[in-house]
Amino acid sequence: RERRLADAKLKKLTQRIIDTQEEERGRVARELHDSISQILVAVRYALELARRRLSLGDERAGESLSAGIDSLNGAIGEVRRISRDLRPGVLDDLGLGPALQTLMEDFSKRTGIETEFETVVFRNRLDQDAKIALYRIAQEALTNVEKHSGATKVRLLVRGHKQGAMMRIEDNGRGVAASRESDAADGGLGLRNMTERMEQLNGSLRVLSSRTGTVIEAQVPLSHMLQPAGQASKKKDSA
Amino acid sequence: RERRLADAKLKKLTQRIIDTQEEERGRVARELHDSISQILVAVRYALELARRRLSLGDERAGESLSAGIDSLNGAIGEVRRISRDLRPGVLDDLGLGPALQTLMEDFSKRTGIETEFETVVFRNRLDQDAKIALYRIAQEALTNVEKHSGATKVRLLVRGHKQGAMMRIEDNGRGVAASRESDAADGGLGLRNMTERMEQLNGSLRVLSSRTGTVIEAQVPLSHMLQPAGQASKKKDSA
Amino acid sequence: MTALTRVLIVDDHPMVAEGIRAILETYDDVIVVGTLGNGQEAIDQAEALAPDVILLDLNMPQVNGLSATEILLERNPETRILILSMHDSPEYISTALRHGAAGYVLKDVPTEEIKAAIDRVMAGERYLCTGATASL
Ligand SMILES: Nc1ncnc2c1ncn2[C@@H]1O[C@H](COP(=O)(O)OP(=O)(O)OP(=O)(O)O)[C@@H](O)[C@H]1O
Ligand SMILES: Nc1ncnc2c1ncn2[C@@H]1O[C@H](COP(=O)(O)OP(=O)(O)OP(=O)(O)O)[C@@H](O)[C@H]1O
Ligand SMILES: [K+]
Ligand SMILES: [Mg+2]
Ligand SMILES: [Mg+2]
Ligand SMILES: [Mg+2]
Repeated sequence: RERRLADAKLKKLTQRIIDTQEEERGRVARELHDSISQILVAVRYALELARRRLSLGDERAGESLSAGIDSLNGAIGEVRRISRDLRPGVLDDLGLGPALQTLMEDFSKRTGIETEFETVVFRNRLDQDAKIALYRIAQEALTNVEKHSGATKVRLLVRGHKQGAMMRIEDNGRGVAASRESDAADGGLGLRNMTERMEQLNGSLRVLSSRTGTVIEAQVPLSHMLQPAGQASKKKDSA
Repeated sequence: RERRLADAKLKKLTQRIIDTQEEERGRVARELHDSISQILVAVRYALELARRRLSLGDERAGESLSAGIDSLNGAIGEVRRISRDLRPGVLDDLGLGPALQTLMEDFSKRTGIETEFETVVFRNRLDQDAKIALYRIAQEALTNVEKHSGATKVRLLVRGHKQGAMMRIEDNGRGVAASRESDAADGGLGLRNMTERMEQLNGSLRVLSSRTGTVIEAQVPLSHMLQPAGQASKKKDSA
Repeated sequence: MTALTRVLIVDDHPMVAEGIRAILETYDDVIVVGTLGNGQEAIDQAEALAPDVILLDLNMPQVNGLSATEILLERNPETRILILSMHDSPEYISTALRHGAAGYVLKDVPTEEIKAAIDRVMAGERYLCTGATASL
């Protein structure tokens, strides 16, 4: 019976992960359809009006043209936001450090919670899977800080070491236990997803929490680090 | 031990979902950033050129305006396509039948493979999870037909019955075994995902295949059917 | 008569490159010496085209804008590189400046601002787009 219960629970959690993914697809699809497409269609009407006025010699052609350009700018801004929410270009183009920096700055601006970001530059670079996993963990950890912790300060640290790399997010809030008590709903997917993401990399995730704050620490093993360019070519030469 | 296996299986499914989700996020983010945004700024440049020409009394203002409108139409089409690929609005707005109908029509247009769609209207409606699962299964089955079957015809049938609902996709291609033989790569995720999605609903998925074609049959149990409005309110009244 | 500024446009999206070209050609003091599709083409042809300013996209196949900036400046330190990008995050801007770019302008600003940016870097100043300076 116990086993059945455990199975059922796991199945339920899996269903929730599928649900979240489908929910995201649905949301993005709707944003594109209901927001972007509608604005663009409105721009087209404005431009067609401009064209008609132009051909009729109506001097208000410039007005509708300008109105079209203004709405178009709105659409460009929205597309930028949707794209960045899905996966920030900074992460792919400039790497984890700059992406986390941007994330922390945006978080601070949005929530008013003070942020501190520290990174110790390390030779071995993270591979794509590890970069994305750490970024998602930081996102979820920050969301939790905002939703549950009541913290006034959050600190993020990333650094490399001999066995791999480590990312730590610390807040000065009330801790998981206290927040769980006052929270009626049973725990969500956030912490579980973080753990699974790290297990998938053969790394680990630890949650340390007390009444004075919460620490989330993710460890990435060496197998997910790329050798620095110099070292790699040296190896090649000697081979 | 058996339970461990089941756990491992669910875990693997979870990981696969995370992987596909990240892959999809990255792809859509890039499509928006590298394609849509770029077309939209190009439209903007065309419109600003039109405005400049208009104010300079250059008669080619209309030309650039028209060029802008043309590119804008391209962008609108692209946004629609991305949105629909994520989640067709028809599925949410009109239900599974119309969504499958559209899917089949688009498939036929794109691939030239003849399609036949048949649905027996049934009183009990599928719940959201079941609708989405069946739609995803149909998508993947059609992708497989296109990629592997060499079929000239594909038929899709959905209907309700006493125990729930059933969807069947039949093609007249060379069958799974023949295609697997000639395929160097070991099987992908498609069939496994379909199976697991149905298991997740406590339903089932069967694959029947011979040299003259492949049949994929998904069964959804009654627990994922909503009672028709009339019946539900009757129940309420009597309660 | 004012001096002509020779501008080279490098962007992998032809519609964007041609769009800017058409705009810039309406100004009397600008001559567009070419439009190219990636950083490698820019490196190969910069010397022959002899631009004063290179409008350079960041995300491009083969050689991207950041690497191209370094190589182009190595070969000709006199060239002004003005990054033209969709990315508005301050991290891109500081990275571009570190690579030696003279300025950074967003693709979706009014085109007058793109022209103003060209004038400013030609005057030997730095140009950061209005949105970006606030967040730096
Ligand atoms: N930084 C934190 N400070 C205090 N409590 C926290 C913190 N992070 C998590 N918790 C507690 O742990 C619980 C589980 O967190 P988790 O992220 O798994 O779920 P959730 O945030 O409630 O829901 P979801 O992440 O699915 O939206 C939270 O409900 C909260 O009570
Ligand atoms: N309709 C079909 N006709 C013939 N062979 C099929 C058909 N559907 C699947 N197969 C065979 O079964 C194999 C497994 O299919 P599956 O969808 O699981 O993986 P895939 O399509 O190869 O990869 P993926 O779906 O992950 O992109 C295929 O490689 C193909 O050989
Ligand atoms: K770009
Ligand atoms: Mg959470
Ligand atoms: Mg497949
Ligand atoms: Mg580009």
